[in-house]
Amino acid sequence: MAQPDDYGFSEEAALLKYSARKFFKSNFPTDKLQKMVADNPDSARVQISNWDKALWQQLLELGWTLLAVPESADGLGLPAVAVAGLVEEVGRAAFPCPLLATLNTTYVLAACGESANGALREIAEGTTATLALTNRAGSWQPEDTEVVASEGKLNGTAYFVQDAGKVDKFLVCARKGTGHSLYWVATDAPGITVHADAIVDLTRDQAHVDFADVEADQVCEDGLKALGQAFPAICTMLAADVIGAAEWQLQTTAEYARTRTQFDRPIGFFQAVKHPLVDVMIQIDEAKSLVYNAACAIDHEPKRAAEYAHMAKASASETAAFASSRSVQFHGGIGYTWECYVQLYFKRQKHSQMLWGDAAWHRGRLADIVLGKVS
Amino acid sequence: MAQPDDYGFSEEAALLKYSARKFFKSNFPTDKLQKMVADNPDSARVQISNWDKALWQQLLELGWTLLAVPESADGLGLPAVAVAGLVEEVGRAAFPCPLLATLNTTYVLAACGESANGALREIAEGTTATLALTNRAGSWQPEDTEVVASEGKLNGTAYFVQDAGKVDKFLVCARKGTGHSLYWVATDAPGITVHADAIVDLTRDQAHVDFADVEADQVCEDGLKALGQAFPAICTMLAADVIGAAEWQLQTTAEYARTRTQFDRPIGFFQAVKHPLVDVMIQIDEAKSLVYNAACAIDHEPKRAAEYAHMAKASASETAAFASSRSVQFHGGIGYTWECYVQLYFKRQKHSQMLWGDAAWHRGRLADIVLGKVS
Amino acid sequence: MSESDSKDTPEQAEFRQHCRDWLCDNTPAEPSFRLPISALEIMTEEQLKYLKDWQKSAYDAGLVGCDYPVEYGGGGRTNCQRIANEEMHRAKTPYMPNIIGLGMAAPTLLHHGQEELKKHLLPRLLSGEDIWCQGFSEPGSGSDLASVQTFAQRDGDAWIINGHKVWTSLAHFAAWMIILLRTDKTEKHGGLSYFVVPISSALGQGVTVKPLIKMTGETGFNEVLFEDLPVNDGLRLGGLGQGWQVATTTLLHERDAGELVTPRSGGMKNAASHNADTANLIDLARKTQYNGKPAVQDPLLRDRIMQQLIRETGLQENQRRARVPALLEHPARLQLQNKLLRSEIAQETAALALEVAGASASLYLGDENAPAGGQWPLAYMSTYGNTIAAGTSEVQRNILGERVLSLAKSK
Amino acid sequence: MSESDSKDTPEQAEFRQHCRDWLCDNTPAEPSFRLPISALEIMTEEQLKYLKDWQKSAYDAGLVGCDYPVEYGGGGRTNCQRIANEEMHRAKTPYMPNIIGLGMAAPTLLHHGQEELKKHLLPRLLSGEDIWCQGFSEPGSGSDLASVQTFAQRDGDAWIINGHKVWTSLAHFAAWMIILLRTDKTEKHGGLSYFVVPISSALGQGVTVKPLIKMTGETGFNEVLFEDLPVNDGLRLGGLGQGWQVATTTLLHERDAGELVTPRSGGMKNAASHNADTANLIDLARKTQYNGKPAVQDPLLRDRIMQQLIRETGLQENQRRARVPALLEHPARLQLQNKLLRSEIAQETAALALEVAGASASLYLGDENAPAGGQWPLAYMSTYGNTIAAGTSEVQRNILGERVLSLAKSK
Repeated sequence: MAQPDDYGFSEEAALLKYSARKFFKSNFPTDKLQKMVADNPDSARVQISNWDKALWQQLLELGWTLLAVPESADGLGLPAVAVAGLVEEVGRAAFPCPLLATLNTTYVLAACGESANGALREIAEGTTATLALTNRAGSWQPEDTEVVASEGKLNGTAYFVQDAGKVDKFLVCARKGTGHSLYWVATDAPGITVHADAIVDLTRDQAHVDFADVEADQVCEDGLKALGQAFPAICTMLAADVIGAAEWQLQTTAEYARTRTQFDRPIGFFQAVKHPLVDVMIQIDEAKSLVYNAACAIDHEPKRAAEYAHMAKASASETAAFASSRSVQFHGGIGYTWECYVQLYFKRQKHSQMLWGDAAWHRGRLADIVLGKVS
Repeated sequence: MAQPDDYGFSEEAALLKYSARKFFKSNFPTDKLQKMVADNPDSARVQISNWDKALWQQLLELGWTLLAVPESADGLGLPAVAVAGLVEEVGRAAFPCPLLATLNTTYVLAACGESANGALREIAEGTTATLALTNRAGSWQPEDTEVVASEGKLNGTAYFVQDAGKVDKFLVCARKGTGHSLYWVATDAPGITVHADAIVDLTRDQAHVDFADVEADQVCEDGLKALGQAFPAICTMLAADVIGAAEWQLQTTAEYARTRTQFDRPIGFFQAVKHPLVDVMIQIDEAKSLVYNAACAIDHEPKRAAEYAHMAKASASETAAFASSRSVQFHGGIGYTWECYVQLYFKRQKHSQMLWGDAAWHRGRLADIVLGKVS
Repeated sequence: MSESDSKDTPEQAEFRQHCRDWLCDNTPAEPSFRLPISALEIMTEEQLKYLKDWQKSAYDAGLVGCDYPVEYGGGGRTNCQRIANEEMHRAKTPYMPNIIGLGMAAPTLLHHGQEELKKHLLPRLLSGEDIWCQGFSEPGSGSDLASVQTFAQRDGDAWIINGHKVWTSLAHFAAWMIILLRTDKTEKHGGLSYFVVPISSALGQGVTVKPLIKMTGETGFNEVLFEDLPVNDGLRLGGLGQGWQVATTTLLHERDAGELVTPRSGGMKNAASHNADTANLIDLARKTQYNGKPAVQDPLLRDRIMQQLIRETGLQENQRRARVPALLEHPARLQLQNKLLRSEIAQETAALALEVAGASASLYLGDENAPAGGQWPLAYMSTYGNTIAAGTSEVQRNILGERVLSLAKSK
Repeated sequence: MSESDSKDTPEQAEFRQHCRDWLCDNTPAEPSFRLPISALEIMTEEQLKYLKDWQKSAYDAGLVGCDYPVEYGGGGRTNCQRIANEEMHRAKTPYMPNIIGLGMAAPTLLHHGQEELKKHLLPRLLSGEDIWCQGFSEPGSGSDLASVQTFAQRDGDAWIINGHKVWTSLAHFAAWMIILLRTDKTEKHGGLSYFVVPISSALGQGVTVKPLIKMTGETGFNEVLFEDLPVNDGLRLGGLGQGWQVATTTLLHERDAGELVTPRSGGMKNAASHNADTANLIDLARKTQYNGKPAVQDPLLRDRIMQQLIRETGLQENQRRARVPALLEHPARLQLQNKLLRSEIAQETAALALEVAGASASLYLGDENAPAGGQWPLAYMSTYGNTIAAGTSEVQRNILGERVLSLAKSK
């Protein structure tokens, strides 16, 4: 099936995207974020990042977490391009919330078949969730999970669990016999211990989670198949978050370059500032075009979704690194301070850069598809 | 053995270097080079590049080709740092001549032991020579040679033979039984056919050479060992040529940036020109420091010579590419023309960039030394 | 990458079918002689004739000037040129020789020309009977285009032109030139006017064309000297002193952003006989041995080839996204990147191809062992034409920083 | 990389042996508490005391101020500080807390100070009893340092200072500050004068120090406010209106090019508890799994680690080559690159370390699973201090382009 030229990005999708932007602009300006998450610069602080649950409740009521849930499970079944448009705005606001984690979980559940319909319905009703499947070494291949299921119980530890401190449920990938299955379990179920990681990113939280004889519902027998099918969406949505955040970095730095004066000129006069900022813009645009192409492939050309999602996340990872670097450098001394908001996005972006695979990792997977694997 | 802090770069070495620079400045200005090698832009022209044999004869008489010949074979046995200093000046002048080819051959012969003393003495007497050992695929591993020796006769083809049209002798690496040996043979010996390649570089020539039952003198039994021992010098001398040429590119482009005016300013005012030119300078300086470090290691710390030579050539290859690219770009329309001298250096440098291994290839070998090979 | 025909309008769908049918029967056979890498390097009459014949037949079939009004020799269609170009690309047709006419002169004429001029000039331009060239740059006016000095002195109803244009591609074959002239020495931008002037008919009578040679060894561009050439005022486009504004239309088209203003008149953009693109690069990497195995298996080269594929796909997708306003942060932001990115990506791809080729990258046109016939070193050098001409990459970044990010002007 | 002791002079050789012997017995044990990444982030009295004790003992042993005259508390030697630094580096000693005093204030005092001031201030500076800080930058004067506004109003034999300095590392512990002041509002560069002013003794009496927090979460730099602080004219270095020339000495030292002017007074440059260098990077790559195998076996990471090793070795070799005039194209060309390259190479090395660490790069100080205790993300962020402070990388490139390549000034 060919892709529609306009990505299938409908008026409804545009409305969703721009109302989200407006919502954050009114309700969550960056100074609010700074006050919320950067109140204590001591690295020995308590590590669960603060977040605005009341605001999140409003978004839940607006139905954000059920956008991606299939209609068959009482969701809205919106196309991936529409969801990506929304996620871009969440990234632009660097809004701390479990939306991305819940969307990732939703895409995996939706790839599980009927057995996961119950879990999907919970999400449609407002339950939030995150994936627990990464090993201690940070492998993005879920078959490397260190959690084991036997006799219906989970044991082991999942690492790098995103926004674990904000969600209601874990979707756990566990080794079972010679295969891997997926389990659905409440974050406060008996036998679960959530250890918050001390992370750099102030706008998200992360944990490693111990499972000790935890009873959990199996929602999918062939977990790797479902995860593989959902992986393009996971990468694409994170990439959408990155380009939104990068656009904030670009615009904020350009604004500073328009107003900060040195040598009797706004510093944007100097090509040493102007041209790298243009290159940031170019990098963002590349990533953004690739994000919507990948999202559209998820909707219309699933055979090429993996290929395009690798392109999108590779490009977004480069964008995250480059936009962050230049945002601090061009803010000069002030950019190096805790009080300057660019640090918030810098840290979020460095987190996103590596999350679910960095640029080189995705290019390696892409090469296997385009050029064939090397035996 | 530790390296001397000053690289062992003696006053004698400095004298040699600066007299060479002066010699080229007086006798071989760039307009002379242009007239000599760029008289015919048609790519269907005869492919042996023109060169000034009379001038070369003067340099032979000055003893340039016997500088690297060991004293035991009637040469001067100068340290590699002194030779590198001279080669840098040859590169700066982009002087078409078989010096580098002869030096490479000299270093290999000097690593052969007594059996090669006769050949070395020929070089000390003014014979020029080049290495013939590369296969059709351009492998820099001499064990891949396509020339075979059996019953004292050579058969096969050597590719990418440098300055084959200017030299008297070939030093051929040929497979013999299960090993590889080196053979010394006149370029016009019976059975040899030299096919000039149509190459981009106007300042050098290159050929593939057919050997059909060619009788040749074996000068070394274990050819790979000698080639391996000489390889750091081969790479380092080519890197020295590159940094000399790159310095010409830098200074010529900086001069243009000081004088060419646009928007009522010399274009060097604009940081889009100024900063990349500074980056070219930085890249040259890195390569140059690494060249003298590698040359000094050849003289004083042979165990680390390979490691440092890989660094030097990797850095020089990057320098060749970057300095060339910026020299054309910043000369603008005029830089894109045949009449502008930057094209001569651009083409020589692109040739040098790949010759004896490009940057990635050398970094791969370096990694094997520093990090250990990957099994 | 993506098919783009699922959203054709009925008119587009019907037209696409027409193109396919016609191209199936009429795509010309490869010539017996070598074609240059692009129309800008046409050197011989033989090459020119072959390419002019192709343009004429495509024009007659309605594949050129599709979206131009019928009264100017166009097809009178809407948004169909893109369809024709896509189908010609798919059919691997040759490029069109009148690249400057189609790409720059026609949209400028359409936008700014007087009715009579348009009727007179456009049909012969579209059919390729008249080759056009562009007289903007001068020895002292490259990046700083508004500083042109070639002067038009008023003389009754006419102007007398004296001066020196340079880097003038196709001037040696051109019937007409679009030209930026100084009509007032007291003002910089405001002292410029824009004309169309006959070239071939004035050779030796006020116009001299001298070929220049490119670093590749090819010819194709020229110096053009004007000595007391009289030009009628009726050949002026736009008002007196309005030359800079008219030139802006030309430049937008030259820099792949013309659709912001007027439709393109036809012909594929930047068509070349050997594209410095990843498809060709991958082909090279499959055929080349590197470190004793196929280059396409080398992990570092794989990574760098993917970098180029990603950049190239990103640029294609930019062009697609530019048509979806809801996904744009600024109306001109993507179009103004096109020329910069196209030229720089091709330059990097060609540079990488030389590394893939390794020692063989030394081999040039005419060498029997040269990979792809030596086209890669040629392509690599040619890319500098593109990062320099039509506004250097440095100028493009200024424009983007100033027009899109509203940063202070750098000059 | 290279041993550099084979060419020691007899004096150097003997001194080197002295250093080795002394360090063998006197290199202090690691403290029980965490030391910050460099002297610029000293936060607690406990850290300060440990480091001051170390500097004092090294000073007493003759390893600080080696090349400074005996009458100013120095060792009276020639070209021996480098030997001491090399041996301290080899012995893995801590860094010295009075980094700004040793690195910038001392050479400036030595070059420009009056005899009496030098005798009074240098011994306590070298021993670390007096900590020094630098008052150059202001909120409105960063890259454009010559625009400083902090004003000194003449008042008989004294000056009354009012203004606002910023990014002042170590001000919270400093006894003295070197400061650039405006003594004339009518001229830009020519209106500046250079003073040394007492800080700790004037706290609350015209001087206020307010801590700033870095993006890393650390403190260490400050704002310093001056309100009617009287300063005696005898504390001026250099002539009235000659402040810019005096500051040039300080800046050359701050930018690792000071040896062009005056000897360094001691202490290792840029010493840090966790260096963003390839030795540490390789260590990380050996310990980290990447794609299911040790990162050190990944071909792409190997290539990039080698890129950093090559750049780092090149910079070291630049410093060596700078001492061999016959191999220089320009006398200051290498030294003026030092600060730029050191900071940018470290930034790239740290950025690469984060990619090597992958998912674990998210883990910060205090996380039990963080590679190298979370020092890599800290080091990466810290490198921006270095590409921004002491002249941004952009300013450094201007200086190189203008002073070495003689290109037109960009401002």
